[in-house]
Amino acid sequence: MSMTPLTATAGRLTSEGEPLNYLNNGHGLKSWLLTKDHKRIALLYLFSVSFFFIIGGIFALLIRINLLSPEGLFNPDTYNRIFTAHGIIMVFLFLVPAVPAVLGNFLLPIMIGAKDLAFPKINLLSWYCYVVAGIFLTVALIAGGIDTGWTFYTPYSTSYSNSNVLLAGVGIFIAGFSSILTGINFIVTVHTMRAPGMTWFRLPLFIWAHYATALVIMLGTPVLAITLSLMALERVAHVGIFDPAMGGDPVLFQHMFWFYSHPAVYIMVLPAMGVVSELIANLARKNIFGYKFVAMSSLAIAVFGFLVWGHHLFVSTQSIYLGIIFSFLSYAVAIPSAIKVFNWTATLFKGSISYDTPMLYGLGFIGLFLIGGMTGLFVAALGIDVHVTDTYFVIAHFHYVMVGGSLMGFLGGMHLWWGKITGRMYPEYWARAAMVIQFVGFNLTFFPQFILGYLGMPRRYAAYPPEFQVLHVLSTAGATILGLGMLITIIYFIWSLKNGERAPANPWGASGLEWRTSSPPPTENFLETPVVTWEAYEFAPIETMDVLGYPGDPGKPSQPVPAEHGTED
Amino acid sequence: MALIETETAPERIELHAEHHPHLAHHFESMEQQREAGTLGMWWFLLTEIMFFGGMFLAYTVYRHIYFDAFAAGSNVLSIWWGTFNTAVLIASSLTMALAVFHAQMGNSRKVVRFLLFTIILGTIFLRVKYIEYSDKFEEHVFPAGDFRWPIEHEANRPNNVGDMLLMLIGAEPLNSSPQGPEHAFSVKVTTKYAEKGPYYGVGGQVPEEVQDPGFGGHVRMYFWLYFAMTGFHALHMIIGIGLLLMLAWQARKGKFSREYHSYIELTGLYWHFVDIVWIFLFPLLYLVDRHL
Amino acid sequence: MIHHSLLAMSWMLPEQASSYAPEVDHLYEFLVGTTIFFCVLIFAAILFFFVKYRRRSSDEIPRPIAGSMVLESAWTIIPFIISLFMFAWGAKIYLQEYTIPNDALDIYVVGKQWMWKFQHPEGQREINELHLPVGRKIRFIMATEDVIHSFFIPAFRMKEDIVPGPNRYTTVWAEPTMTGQFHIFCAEYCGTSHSGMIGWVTVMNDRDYQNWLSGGAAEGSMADRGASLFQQLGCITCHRSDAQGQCPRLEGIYGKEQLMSDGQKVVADDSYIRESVLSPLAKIVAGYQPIMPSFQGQVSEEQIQELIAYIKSIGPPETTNATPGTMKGSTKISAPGSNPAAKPPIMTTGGATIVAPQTEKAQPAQLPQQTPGQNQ
Amino acid sequence: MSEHIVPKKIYYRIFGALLVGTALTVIFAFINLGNFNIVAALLIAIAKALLVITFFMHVKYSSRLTKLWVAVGFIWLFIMLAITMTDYLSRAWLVYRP
Repeated sequence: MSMTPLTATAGRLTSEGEPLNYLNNGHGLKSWLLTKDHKRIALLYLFSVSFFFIIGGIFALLIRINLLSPEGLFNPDTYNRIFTAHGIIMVFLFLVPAVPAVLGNFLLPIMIGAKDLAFPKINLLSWYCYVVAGIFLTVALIAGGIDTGWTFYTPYSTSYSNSNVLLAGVGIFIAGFSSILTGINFIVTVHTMRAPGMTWFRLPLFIWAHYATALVIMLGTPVLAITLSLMALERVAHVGIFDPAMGGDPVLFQHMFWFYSHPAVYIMVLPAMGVVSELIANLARKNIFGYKFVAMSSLAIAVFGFLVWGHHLFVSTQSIYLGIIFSFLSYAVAIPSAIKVFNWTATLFKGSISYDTPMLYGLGFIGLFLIGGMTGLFVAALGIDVHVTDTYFVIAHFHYVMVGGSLMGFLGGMHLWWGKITGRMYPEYWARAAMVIQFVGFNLTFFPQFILGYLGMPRRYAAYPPEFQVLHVLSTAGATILGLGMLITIIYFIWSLKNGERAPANPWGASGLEWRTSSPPPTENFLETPVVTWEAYEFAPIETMDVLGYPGDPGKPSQPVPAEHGTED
Repeated sequence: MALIETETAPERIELHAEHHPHLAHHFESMEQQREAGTLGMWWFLLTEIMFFGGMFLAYTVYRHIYFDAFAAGSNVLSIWWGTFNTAVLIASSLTMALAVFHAQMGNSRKVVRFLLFTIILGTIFLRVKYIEYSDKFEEHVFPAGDFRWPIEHEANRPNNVGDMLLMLIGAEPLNSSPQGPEHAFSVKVTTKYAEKGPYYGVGGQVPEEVQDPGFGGHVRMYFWLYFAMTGFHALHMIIGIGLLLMLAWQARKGKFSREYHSYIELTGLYWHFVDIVWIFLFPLLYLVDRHL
Repeated sequence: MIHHSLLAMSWMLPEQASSYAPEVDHLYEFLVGTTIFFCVLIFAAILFFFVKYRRRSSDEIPRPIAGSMVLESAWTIIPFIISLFMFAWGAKIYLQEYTIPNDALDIYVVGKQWMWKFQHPEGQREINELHLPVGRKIRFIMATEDVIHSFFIPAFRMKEDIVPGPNRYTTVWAEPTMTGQFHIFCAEYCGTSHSGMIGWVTVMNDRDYQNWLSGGAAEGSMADRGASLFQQLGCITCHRSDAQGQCPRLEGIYGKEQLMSDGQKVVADDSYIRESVLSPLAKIVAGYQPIMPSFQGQVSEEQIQELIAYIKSIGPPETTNATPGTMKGSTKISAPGSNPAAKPPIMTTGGATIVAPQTEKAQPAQLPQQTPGQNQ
Repeated sequence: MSEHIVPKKIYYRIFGALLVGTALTVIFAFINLGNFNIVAALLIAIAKALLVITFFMHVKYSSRLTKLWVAVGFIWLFIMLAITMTDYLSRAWLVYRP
């Protein structure tokens, strides 16, 4: 079944005489809002996710502005609502969906040689869930905000807060559905829709990472859903499931909440790791060192990630024996991440390293994620965590992982595949400049916070003792630079849509199926079902890779690329 | 479920060659399509396991801490209704399985018949749940309402199959006078546990109003879990019945065939899962510390 | 390298004002050293490759390199061993931080939105101000009146959440090792003025501390106040010292195992007494009726603590008053009990009694009691 | 996973077994086994669930993959219950004894 009948898009031209692709095949709002094409849904996600990223970023800047002065510039209630909004939006509306729902949605089927995800309608529904969730949370914010922090700890959220906890709870509940639906699609698609010859160990590491992510999403998110439902019911009915006044135990809420919310960290960073594998490999024209170890470490992270939630409860009066177990497991989960970092570094050895923006982002990711990961060893150490938990040390740690990790990965991926997605290249010069600015700004923002944290500055403080001011001002300065860098990126991306030069099918001389279809790809990705005869990251001269996306001679079988050197270890 | 159906995107001009009419554009074969559907359904059920799992966790923790309160609450439920409903649900699982069997045989008429049986049994289950719920309201053990412990006035409980059948059609049970054995039983229950603590009524006020929740408060927590777990389960039943109705309709219109009946299989999986949840809920909620 | 990082960091550390603060910092410095080492290692490698192997011609395709089992196992095992070491070290300090010494001076802490309230056994009450003697082990017995708070003194490297609930005291300890003024923070977000829930701990040498104590104990010691409360609330009418009352006699029970009506043994510690005041029916002493009303809402957390101090003080002769030294006495009394749930009496954290196995297990049948103080 | 048709009589047998299981559950509930009441109840429930999964849901005839996922689902549930209960069981060791 290597050959299937051509779809109508094959070789057809639009009225403007351009080859028909997923962007110009069908026009008008309806063709977008009712599309079942994974690529168009990915774009819908791109717009909505970027929108909320900008909102969340504005809230971040407001936080930094407030902390310019020890007394705080806003009144505490406002500040509490600001950092809650920042947390909820960034976690549930940006970090969780960003990489999987945009890049994963767009690339996963193409990379495995499928025409679409297994359940296109469910895919579309997932985007609508996301939108509805976004609306709920936006309403909650406009109607006075939420002041519980994104963790919704009881009994504050159930009995004491006067803010829109219910609205937010419902919103996050629906957002959870959105990611569950995406997760089902990924798992099923990877299992059942790989092109002939695309064996498990020929899958790009991007796919492995997204597969692992989907596992975490599927097994974790429902617990968050039920936890928030119970919290909402508790807030309405006050029957005491989490309320100590009625014999309930607030720590039970923390257990249930973190059972999802710690694995959620891996939902956020695993896909970015997958992206980075692609960045490094393709821009060094080099097969990933120790492919199988990197692939398996993704699964290991997914599994171990579920066994460590209690390290958020070291001082929450949890049994200290359990605390010790959790600390041990937390160190265990650090190892797979270390393996990834070492392998990426080794991949550069004797490579052909391009200095283009995606590679810069890839290296930036390694650097920041390394620091984020190493400081993870600090907070996993019981004795130290007692001192630094709930301080800025933790804030800095997870921003190095989340922003330095997920965001760098997301932006790197956007640059690598921008041409594939939009058919236009971004301006290289500005992109490099923006990357460097962001890198500097980021470190200036968050490195001082490590010091602040160890000095004892607690998180979620609207005002603080004056001796911390210097470091806070530094941090705010960095945030401004970071924001500027982001602004540049957004501007030139939009600019390039019209003015960027047209992207060839394979601008990077990269390997991987997505580079063997035209940019942008036709509606069903390939003119014929590709037959994979090469290993993952097997690089060959571009001429020898024929492209299955052009209107050309569609009957031509994809000729196998000589594979004298496999990448098996 | 209809969402799992995947059809060709409207904005594209179709040119599929000799394909099964129900084969979606992006699949290579019916086989692949069936596989995808089944795997997707199983994964959906996995998320369901974890969803109910959260409530089972809360149940386990508080049953461990407040065992006697949970036992007291459990003893107030009618074991007759519980057992009856379990049997009904198991039977509905059987009819569902048979519906799938006939679908595989391509026997549409029998498919419709067994789907209808399943729907009827499911409806009976919900009817019983409705009766039980209204009893609990009447007895003031609905946790979010005017909760009282121990129960002062108790509702009719069936204590034989005849009673149950009568009550199913809304008639008065024959021998359920307040002096009936069931009443004595219930008195035994409440007195066994009454001295465990003072009762109080909280008309759904905020907990600040409650001084010492005491034993009654913990019984209240049991009933809260009872309503949450059975409520979510009933919700799944309702959704399932909706799906079955849709399938029965489509089957009657002859949509399904020996080659193409995956929705019936998938809905079957879902229905059986809901059955499994109940298989655990029954002993955990109805049978705590029954041996008086 | 580690020593370098030390010098560089000297201004990055808060004062080491408690006995275990230096230990925490040592581990911290070790971790910083390790981090710097690995970061330098990997950054250097990346930069070197980045320059050495830069792309020279647009169409060059380097020769693929298969992985290396040796390297993979090396950078799996070595980091694992290092992290095991970190884990063990961290756990050691953790146990130390939660191992309550027996000869500690009790300070009673109440967190409420948004202030810290302290009581000294000698009777001094403080708000957002805490005076402590240097070189004396301090045990903080903590409760909250509303949401979760977290008692955090950076200079002591000490932090512990205070979780609400009728049946839990959270206990944590520290031994101040230098005099001076240090921050007190609330580290668990607790609402509007979370950032206002801060204060100062003033550590003074013993003489100043004694002067300070003698300064302002107008209303007598906590025990005295507890005694008068014991009268006012009418506890005395049932809990009579001549054992003629309907309720257990409280003399000397503190720290001793009590037999409950369901056969389990419970040590009458602070948490137990507090629970008995707030939800008396949770545990019934063997041979007594569950007739005690709850005092929830009628006594403040401070008053409960005063009552506890009083009950401590009416112990056997050697613990006639609750001055710190005699804590030893009261601890001698209770060797680790035969309570199956009882491990050697070393550590504490909150949430203890809520999980005491089968708290309400079968109790003897009695007539339902109409009890005052319940809202029907 | 090729389609496997289960003979009708198996379905009826399973149905019978499930009813018997239900009856046993109720009977055991009225016998005082102390702490083993819950054990018995759960064991029977698990057996019943296994029957439904294996035959009604055709897992017996499904691919190893399906079997694996079913197992994963229940293992994860067990992880959540077990680890959290560890907390509640071992917190009780920590009561401070003055």
